[in-house]
Amino acid sequence: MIDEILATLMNVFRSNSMQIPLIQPIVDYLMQIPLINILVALILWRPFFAVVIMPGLAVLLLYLLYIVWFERKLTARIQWRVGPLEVARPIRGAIQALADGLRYFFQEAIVHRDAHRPYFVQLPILAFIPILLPIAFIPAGNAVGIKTPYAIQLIVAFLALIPITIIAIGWASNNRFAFVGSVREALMYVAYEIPFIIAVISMIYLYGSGDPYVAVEKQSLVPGAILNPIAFLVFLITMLMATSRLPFEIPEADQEIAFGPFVEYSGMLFGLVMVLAYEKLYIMTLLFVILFLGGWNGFYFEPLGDLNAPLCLFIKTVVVISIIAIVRSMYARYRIDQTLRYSFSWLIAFSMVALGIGVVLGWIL
Amino acid sequence: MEEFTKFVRGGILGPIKKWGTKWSLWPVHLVTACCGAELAHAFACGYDGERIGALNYGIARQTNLIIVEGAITRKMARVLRITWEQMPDPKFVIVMGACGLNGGIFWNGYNLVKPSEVVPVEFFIPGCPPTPEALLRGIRQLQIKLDKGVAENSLTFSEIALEKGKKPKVLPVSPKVVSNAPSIVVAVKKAVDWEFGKQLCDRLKAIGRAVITAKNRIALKVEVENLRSAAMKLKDLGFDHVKSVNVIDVPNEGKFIVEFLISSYSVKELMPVLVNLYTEISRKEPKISSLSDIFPSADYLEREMQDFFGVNFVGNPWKGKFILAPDTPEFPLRKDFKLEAESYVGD
Amino acid sequence: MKVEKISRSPIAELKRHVDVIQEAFKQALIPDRVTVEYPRERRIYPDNLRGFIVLDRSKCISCFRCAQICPANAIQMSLYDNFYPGVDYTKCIFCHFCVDSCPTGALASSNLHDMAFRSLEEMKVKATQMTRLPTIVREDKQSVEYFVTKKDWKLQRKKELEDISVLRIIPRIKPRRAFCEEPESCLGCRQCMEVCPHDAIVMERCEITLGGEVIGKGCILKVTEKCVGCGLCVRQCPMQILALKEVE
Amino acid sequence: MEEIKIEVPVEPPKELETLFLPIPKDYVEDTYRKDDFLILVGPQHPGSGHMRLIVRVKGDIIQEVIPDPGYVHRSMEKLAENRLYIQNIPLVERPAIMDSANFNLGYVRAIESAMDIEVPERAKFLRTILAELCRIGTHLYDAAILAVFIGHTTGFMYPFGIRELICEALARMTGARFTSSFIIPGGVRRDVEEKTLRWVYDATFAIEKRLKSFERIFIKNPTTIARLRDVGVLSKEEAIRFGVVGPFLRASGVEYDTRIVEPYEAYEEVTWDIVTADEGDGYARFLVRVNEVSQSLGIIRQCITSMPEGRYVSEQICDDVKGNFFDKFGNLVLPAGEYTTLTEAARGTLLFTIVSDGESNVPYRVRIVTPGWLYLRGFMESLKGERLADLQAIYGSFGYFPPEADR
Repeated sequence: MIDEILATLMNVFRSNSMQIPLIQPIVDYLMQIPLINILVALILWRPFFAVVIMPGLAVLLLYLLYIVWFERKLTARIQWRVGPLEVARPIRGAIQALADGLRYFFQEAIVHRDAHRPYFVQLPILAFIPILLPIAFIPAGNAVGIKTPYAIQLIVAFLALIPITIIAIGWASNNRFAFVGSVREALMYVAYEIPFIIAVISMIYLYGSGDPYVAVEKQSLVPGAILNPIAFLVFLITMLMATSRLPFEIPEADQEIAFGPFVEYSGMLFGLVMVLAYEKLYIMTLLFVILFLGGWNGFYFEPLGDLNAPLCLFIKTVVVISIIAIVRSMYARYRIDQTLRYSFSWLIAFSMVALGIGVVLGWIL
Repeated sequence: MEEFTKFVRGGILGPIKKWGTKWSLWPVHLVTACCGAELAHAFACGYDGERIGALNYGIARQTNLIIVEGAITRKMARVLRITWEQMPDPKFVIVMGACGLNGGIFWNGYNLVKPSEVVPVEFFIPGCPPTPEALLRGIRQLQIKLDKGVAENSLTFSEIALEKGKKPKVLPVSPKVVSNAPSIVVAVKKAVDWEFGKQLCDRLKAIGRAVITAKNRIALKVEVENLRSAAMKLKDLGFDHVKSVNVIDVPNEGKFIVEFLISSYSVKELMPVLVNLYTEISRKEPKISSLSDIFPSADYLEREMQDFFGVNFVGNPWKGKFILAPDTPEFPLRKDFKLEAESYVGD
Repeated sequence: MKVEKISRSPIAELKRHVDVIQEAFKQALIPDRVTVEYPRERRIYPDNLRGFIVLDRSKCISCFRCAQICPANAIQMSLYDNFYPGVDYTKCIFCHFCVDSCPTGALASSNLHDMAFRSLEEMKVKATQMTRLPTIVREDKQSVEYFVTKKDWKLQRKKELEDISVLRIIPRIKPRRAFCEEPESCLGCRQCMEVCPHDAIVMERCEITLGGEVIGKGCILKVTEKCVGCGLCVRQCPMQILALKEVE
Repeated sequence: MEEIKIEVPVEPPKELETLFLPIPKDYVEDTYRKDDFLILVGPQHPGSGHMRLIVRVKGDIIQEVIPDPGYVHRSMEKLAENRLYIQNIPLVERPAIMDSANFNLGYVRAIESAMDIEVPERAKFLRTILAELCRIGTHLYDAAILAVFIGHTTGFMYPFGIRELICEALARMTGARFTSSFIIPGGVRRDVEEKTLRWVYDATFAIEKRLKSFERIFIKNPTTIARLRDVGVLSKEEAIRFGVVGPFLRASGVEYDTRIVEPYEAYEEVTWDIVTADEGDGYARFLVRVNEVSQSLGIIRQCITSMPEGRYVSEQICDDVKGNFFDKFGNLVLPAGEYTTLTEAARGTLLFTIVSDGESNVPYRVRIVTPGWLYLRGFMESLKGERLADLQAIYGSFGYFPPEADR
């Protein structure tokens, strides 16, 4: 009975498995061992690989460790200083984020008296659901979780869920600053979501489909950023706003409202909410790379086989995020009313222009 | 649950936890006094505390280290305690600066509290202010403590043996000479070469008794009843703001001297002139009319004098303590409030 | 001088954006780094930096000047074979009024300034601990100095370690001794005699004369060879008739 | 249809009672009845110094701000009455340690004016250099705090990097990075070597070069301009009425600088400009100080190039400070009377009043009115009607430093 189920599963996994010539001998060896083989097959099963390994969760964790360190290091470099170093001098302090993470993990997590206790604890964990859902739809070459021609629309829809959890976090905290932060988050949400969605729609018009495969294929010659530079710009700016990075770090604004919705969080729970914005940034950048920078188009090495596409996508994403990280040391924070004014006037106007370009180009192509 | 907590705190994960805490000592943003300037230097590009894993961060909940930067006043002591209690375990406190250790130069002030009596302190850093190196040394010592489990001073003295002697019969007197019955004269006439002042002085004689006390300084005495009208007349002359409100306590004559130092920004000739509009009130019932509606700039200065001397400025909207804490002694600047005296001989 | 007006035109705005981005990328590529990596290297401060105070016991004349000038009352004299100052670092503000007040140069400043203590009691440094420089925890492998030219400011790193030195400046004050300016005003209260830590003042009985005529018997104070010129008696005298005089 | 009145019970939050609000209970209740919101900013808040601001907002607009100062009130005036005149020198510079020379100068000048001490020329020039170094240091400090308040961390780091040079210059000249206690009645504590002066001269150019980077990345940053311009405007009339001082007064268009109005030390012998602006907004306040930094650099250079030879302390006091400090300064007695000096500290007019009874060697009364305390009222007024997010921007543009205000 169990054997049969295992065999069926094995068949399912093997029929849709990542082909990586480089590690093929190792895989072949592991396949001979019972029980391990089903695990290996599962890992190499394309949907699973896309969601859990690459570009999904595993590299997401790696990316988190990297980006926190890199951002601090880059900021420090621009600011005439060194940044994290002594924790591991030979590798320039690259495991600083790990130390901070461990410290948060082992610190007491306080739930204060005035908080709505269940929500206060649940929401940081619930917030991961809208983060994880889009990953299932983001393809990387052959590796894809759920293949659908409406993937881009779905990703955008799931991304829109994240601010709701942040607002809920602020509500559950029951603190003055958390309240102000939640209100700001809600205002910002409307402000960036409209130009963002219009910019994405313009690209969908341009490619004629919401299917990432079509989008990437159409960019094989010219990347989307050149086809529709205005949509590119609008997407970039709304991405900064959506992930509350400077100069739009308004809902969290630590000097004004003390991290806004996250003011009362401590210990592990704060660790969870702190990485929320980074994760959102990761997903949005994946979408950004697919829409504007040619997705997984790029190098192809024979020995890597199917791994080429996810690797290429991941590298592009990390490079883009690393470049975006410089903004942190460049700008001060805008005020909420200024941001709203910019986004409801200039950004929406630009996104309309982008939509026009998208429609026209889509019709020509 | 308790077993789990125990397991997390010690157990096999202990060394990992220790390592994480050691390299991630984040001081909370609680600036308590002026040593904050050197703290900023230690975390700015000159020294960069982030190198050794200490990142200055905003809110108590997300940090694990308090660096008490100097003086803790009675008002601030409460805040320090609240901040410390808001912080999740494990948490540490480093005190920098002489004021935070034992009061430093303010050791006998009426408004200071020792932080070591408010929260448990790991390390003390002397200096006023300590150099950034000293602060980083404190953080390093804390890291070493987390590593080894025992706190160590950063320096060891090489002691030499000396025998104790016997105290002499008479100890040297204090160098301070304080008059027992001081006579306070605010307006001491001085002959200066200041033509405009003499003219101005003549004009001011219509308001009260005007005396030139130095170049650009005129003392103008009025009676208590005439204070407001005098201020009005000064305002008409072009004087538009108050630079200082001062009260001098003269207990042996049973009076307070209340001074308003009035000057002008809008009239160019009057800019350097400082008119000391003063009056005397009884020490038993210290009451004087406020000038805060004529000169809004006098408002906070009057509130402060209300705190310090208990002089009631009738007409000032503020009642109650403004600058002092609820538990500060009453009217500390009156002469009958005495401070602890110095001692020059130790044991 | 009026400050310049900032243009509000979008083009100027754009130019400022470009400036910011340029500067940030320039720093990211070639950073003007100025960080002193403290535990690993020590910054060389000038010799006159006011740090830990060192006492040369052989020079100390127990004059109490350091204790009495201290604005924070951090110095207290303790009695051993003589009165010696001890610095309470829980109060010391490193103003070094004491060092400047010391007439013999017994107190001197070192440029040791990075200290951390675990308890307040250990910070009350006694005279017995002040004689030599303490040994400190040192993790430095090199030293750094600020090097400034008209063009720029750089950090100069040197292999040799910074030595923690004591800057000893001997004041140009000749040895002094107390003497009585107006013996006839002496009250005979013996305050000077009792306060003297060196037992240098003695009272001698003598005849009081007025106009060459002996009118009675009294005593007169005499400063002996033991006097080191600390001036305690001068400050103690209620009649202010004592003074310090330089001796050849 | 009939209108039905709904009485919604409004209860102010309970935690406000335990936080020792200095405002009356009615005020809190009134706020909640009118659908306003009370926000307590500070003292443990990343965007506040050592003080608490009780902010009443309606929506995002600030209705009123009530300051709750005194978190750093260290009883300086009382202590000064209990110390020797000379022992007060380290004490009076503690309100603003980054501005120590100016604070020392004010107090020492009050003693000098009382005792008619003539200060030698060289000492005057040295004092001017120290005062201007401290002024640059303070302006940079305030710029850094302003930058971090509006979220620009690079703008925080650069001034503090430049400040290291100022600290090094002060350490070389006086022996301490911050609290120099170097200015004493009659002159300075020690002569400064030619080598050190050359170093300071070179450092002024190095500072200027680094300031260019700072200008590009922060001063002229579009986000900085957006945050500060037209924010917290104080008109000329308001600034005069509320008695604002120093660069903040000059930013509102009043040409008042104690260094010009009542010159002291070497300010008459060097050429420099008084910096003013008309706008009176946060950005003008910031720019005035930025321009003052370059004026100060010019003053330092002129002082060093035209530094006269001679004594560093007046012959009325002593020949050499070293070793004589207690004997010559320990027993100063001022003649009876009241002596007031005005000094232009970095943040504005600093007033010292010493009252002496003519017999004691401790002052009878020392009144210290610091610039921070004087412009607090104007600061509070300028917040009205602005947005909550502007609180920090205005705070930073005033460079409010609570230890200085509270003394």
